[in-house]
Amino acid sequence: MKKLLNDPNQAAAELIDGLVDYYNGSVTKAGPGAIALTEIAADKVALLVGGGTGHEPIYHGLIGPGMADGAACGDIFAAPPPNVILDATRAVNKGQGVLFLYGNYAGDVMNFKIAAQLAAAEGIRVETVLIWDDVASAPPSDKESRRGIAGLIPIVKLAGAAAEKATDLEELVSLVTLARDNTRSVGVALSPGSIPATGMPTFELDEDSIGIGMGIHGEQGVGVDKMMTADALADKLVDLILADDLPIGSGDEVLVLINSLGSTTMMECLIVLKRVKAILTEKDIKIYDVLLGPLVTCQEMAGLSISFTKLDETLKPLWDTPCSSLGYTKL
Amino acid sequence: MKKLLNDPNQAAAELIDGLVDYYNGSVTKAGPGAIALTEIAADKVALLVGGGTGHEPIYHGLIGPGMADGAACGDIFAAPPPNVILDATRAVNKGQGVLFLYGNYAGDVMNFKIAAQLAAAEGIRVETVLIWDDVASAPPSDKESRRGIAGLIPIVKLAGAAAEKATDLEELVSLVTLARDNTRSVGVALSPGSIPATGMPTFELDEDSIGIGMGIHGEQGVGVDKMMTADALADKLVDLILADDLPIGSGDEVLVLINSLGSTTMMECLIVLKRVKAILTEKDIKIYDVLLGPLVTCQEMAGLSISFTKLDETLKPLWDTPCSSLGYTKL
Amino acid sequence: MLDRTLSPNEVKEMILSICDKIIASEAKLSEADRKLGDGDHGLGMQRGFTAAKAQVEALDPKSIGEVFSATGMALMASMGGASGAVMGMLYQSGGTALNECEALDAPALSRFLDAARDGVCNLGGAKPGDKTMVDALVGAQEAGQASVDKSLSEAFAAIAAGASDGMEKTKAMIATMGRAKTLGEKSIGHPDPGALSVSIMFNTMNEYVNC
Amino acid sequence: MLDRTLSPNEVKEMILSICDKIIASEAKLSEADRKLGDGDHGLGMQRGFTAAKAQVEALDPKSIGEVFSATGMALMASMGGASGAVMGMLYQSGGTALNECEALDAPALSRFLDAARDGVCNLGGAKPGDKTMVDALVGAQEAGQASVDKSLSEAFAAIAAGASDGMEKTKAMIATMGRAKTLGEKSIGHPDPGALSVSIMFNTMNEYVNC
Ligand SMILES: Nc1ncnc2c1ncn2[C@@H]1O[C@H](COP(=O)(O)OP(=O)(O)O)[C@@H](O)[C@H]1O
Ligand SMILES: Nc1ncnc2c1ncn2[C@@H]1O[C@H](COP(=O)(O)OP(=O)(O)O)[C@@H](O)[C@H]1O
Ligand SMILES: [Mg+2]
Ligand SMILES: [Mg+2]
Ligand SMILES: [Mg+2]
Ligand SMILES: [Mg+2]
Repeated sequence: MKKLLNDPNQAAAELIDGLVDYYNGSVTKAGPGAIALTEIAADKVALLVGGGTGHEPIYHGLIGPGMADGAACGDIFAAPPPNVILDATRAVNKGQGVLFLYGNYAGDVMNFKIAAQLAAAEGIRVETVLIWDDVASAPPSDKESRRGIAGLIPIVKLAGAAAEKATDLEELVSLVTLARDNTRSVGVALSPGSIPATGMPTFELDEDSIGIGMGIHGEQGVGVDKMMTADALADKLVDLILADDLPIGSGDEVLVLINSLGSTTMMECLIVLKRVKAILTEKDIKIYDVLLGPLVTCQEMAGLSISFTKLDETLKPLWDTPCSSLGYTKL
Repeated sequence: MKKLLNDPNQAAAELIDGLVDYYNGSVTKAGPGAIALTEIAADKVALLVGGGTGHEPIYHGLIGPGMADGAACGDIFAAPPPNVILDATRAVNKGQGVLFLYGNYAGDVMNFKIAAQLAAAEGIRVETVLIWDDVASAPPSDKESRRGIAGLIPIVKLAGAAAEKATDLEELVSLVTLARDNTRSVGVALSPGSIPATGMPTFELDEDSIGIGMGIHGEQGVGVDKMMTADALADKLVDLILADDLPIGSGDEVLVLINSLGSTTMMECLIVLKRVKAILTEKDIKIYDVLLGPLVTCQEMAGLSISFTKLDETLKPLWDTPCSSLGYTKL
Repeated sequence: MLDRTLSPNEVKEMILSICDKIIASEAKLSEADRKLGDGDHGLGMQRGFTAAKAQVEALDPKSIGEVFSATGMALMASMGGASGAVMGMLYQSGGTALNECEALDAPALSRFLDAARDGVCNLGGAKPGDKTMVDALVGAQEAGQASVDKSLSEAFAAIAAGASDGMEKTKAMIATMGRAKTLGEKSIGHPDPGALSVSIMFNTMNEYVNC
Repeated sequence: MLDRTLSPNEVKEMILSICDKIIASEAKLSEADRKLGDGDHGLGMQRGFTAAKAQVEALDPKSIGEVFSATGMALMASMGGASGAVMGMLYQSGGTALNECEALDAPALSRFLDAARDGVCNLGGAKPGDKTMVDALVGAQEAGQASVDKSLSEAFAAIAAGASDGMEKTKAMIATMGRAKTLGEKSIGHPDPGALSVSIMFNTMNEYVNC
């Protein structure tokens, strides 16, 4: 496994510096791992995202107008420490409070929880919405223990638009909760990514096996299956989403996201999209917009996930709001 | 090598259908392999791009407002046939003529040349600008035999903006020629991609060797070197570009593109960008904007390329023009 | 055999020996996390205890709590991840309970462990049996409570054994917390990586005291 | 031994035998392109000759040129890539020269090859020695010119040998055209994939006629 690195243990720190260079002035470092928009409107309700690095462009590539105001970055695959989150919270806070929006992983939950306490002690109002879109990780009855995977892309985009228009933190929480509750995902792993510091694969999988419902670090879900065609896989994944508790049916409108976990090509994502479109068309479900590509990655892991966000009259105008960030831009 | 495909020999046809689904109405199929914007202004000078598939998101992911008007797509790694190019030409032509803009490969040149003759026979005015940004593929004295690699991204974006404002085909040709002449790239291969129909790797390279100046299909360039750090590699690649015949020095402004060839992670691209920024800052060269990611790929090939486009007072306003496409969007 | 108390400076030395031991266990801990999680537990612990080492080396401690709290702060600020929060909280909460304490004896050790357990369980909500580091921590904490009347030397031996036991028990458990949760039955047979770390930490304390 | 001419229907049969042969040579041709190019030459040829087979099978040809031209059009429209253009042009230009021809004899075969060479060289600018399919084509074309006074059977044997020779010579050449150009000296030792295809095509013609 050849990787372009300098000191493998400094990969996270170097990539964050490179990310700030990529933002080219629009984003500023507020501390190690803490980055925020250079200019935030004076009375804005702030949106802070964050999580481990190594999954680029999430989360820290999603800062910009109509997207997040800042991000707290941890080491590779590790939630950010509370002090990093606090630095980022201070940088985005404009007195109207800060929404913490991140994926539901034990490490993130605990570190953000400590940071929220520290922020509250400084008089900063903080609310939290957890992203738990992965239907494979727990049954609908136990939603709070589902993990966040690629669905965070549409959710952060909708949250970014909501943060532009929300007049207070409560309104933002309720809009983002709606976006979160209307989003479902499920993924498949074909082959592992590797941990930059050790070069070790993140999990093992036979040459002809695939992991249905695997998480973005290789956490297992529904189970291991035999390799299959793109169409058969699309059928299986769409079934898993549509069988969940969010009713999506005739006449509904959805956003579709086909997310590559890293090395799965745009070609393969497009072939899967073709089938997903055919299935939805057959069920008279309308595709409002499509997102596709390596947006939530696990290094060079192969595999993809499918996410649907059901749009209603509240979410549609949020989706239509222009936004700009390294990971997602909409004219 | 697990790939999500149905019939491997139909990969190109299926991915083009999926691509049209991804465009979700804004782009229409004008024939097998030929796609074009559904709505093109009545008196627009048209911009047509094209080439083999398998390198997504180029070229066919670059259609949209402020970008290309249409694309002619070949099979995987194969230039499109003349009839496909002709279909696409007819679809984009609004009577003001069509600029063919594509990478300088024998197959593309011959097929587009035949298509240009067929179009001329129908009374459609066609001009051509070839993209030849790869400094490793031939000396500056033999520029016409250089190949086109990742530099085509900034060139197509600038061309798209130029096509919005050009009053005739000549003006478009001269603006696009300027963009082409001001762009230089060089790449490095870490490991091969694979040919979808056979699963065979596109080239071979030792576990500790890298190919400096390799093309996007594995065509060799300057030569094989030992694996090195991200910083050492960035130094080497930047030197190769700055040693070329385009003077870039103190006070100049450049676009920087760090392109992943497929499975090279955003993390690695960012670490390389950090070094490139440091080198340019040291030389007092200003970074006007940065592009980064898997924009010109060769399936799951690992490696990256660096491109610089030197901006002058003609090109800057073109760069600043908003644009939207699947592969690149600018607010 | 130590039947006296430990001074703040001895506790500092003891923590430094834990730092070295954990740093040297990186591969083993990451490998354990590769079985159940994302394979980075050793890297996080190495990062944390490298930071803690620097922090603690610079201390001229006046109280026992000061050493533990400084360790916890360093872990908390440098690691991130689930283990950054729980390991940081373990030492921070435990240390706060010994803020005024100038000599570590068996009752103080037990107070440290009680507070550490409360801090970690309040933070992450894990209970014994969930297959987390809490199992090893509770093993130590219960042994500490049972040892309040013993010598400090005996108390350290007991908490080390309790932590090891707790860690061993995680092998047979189905994970119900954290990344391993989705593995279900497949998590059986492997020790929880965080529990392994806790067991290494308390066994290194015991070696410092009893060797 | 054939010392008569070929009818349009016999030329059709001959082309169909080329189609089968090329389709079966996919792996060999792709492998040759993996050495010097992007590894897809066999795939393109397979695609093209599968399309040509369907097209030509449906023909009820009145002239020799009609068969060749239909072949060229099918290749041109279905293949793409460098070989789609040059192979398509070979049959199209050659076929156009025999539009009025109802019986293929040695002089007509030579006219076919002259026109094919001109078409391909005008399109791509390659000269003999550039290590392309032109080397094999020119080998055949020169043998065809030398055989205008021979029987058709002898002429076919000669052009097959000429194509093989031309292909063999490409092994020693340094590529100056197409993808292999940047390989420089490293291109020595491998035959040009397109030349290999041309040699297979003309040898299959010869087998059809002389076996
Ligand atoms: N809620 C929790 N309470 C206590 N410990 C936990 C909890 N969740 C996870 N852990 C511990 O964290 C360990 C994993 O640490 P590490 O691999 O460093 O973090 P991450 O899971 O973020 O990659 C687990 O083995 C477990 O012992
Ligand atoms: N300018 C040219 N003139 C004639 N033949 C050429 C030219 N360029 C390339 N070729 C032929 O095309 C062959 C490669 O075909 P193929 O692999 O199918 O196309 P591509 O290079 O587009 O992948 C080469 O082996 C060579 O014989
Ligand atoms: Mg982790
Ligand atoms: Mg090709
Ligand atoms: Mg872990
Ligand atoms: Mg080829």
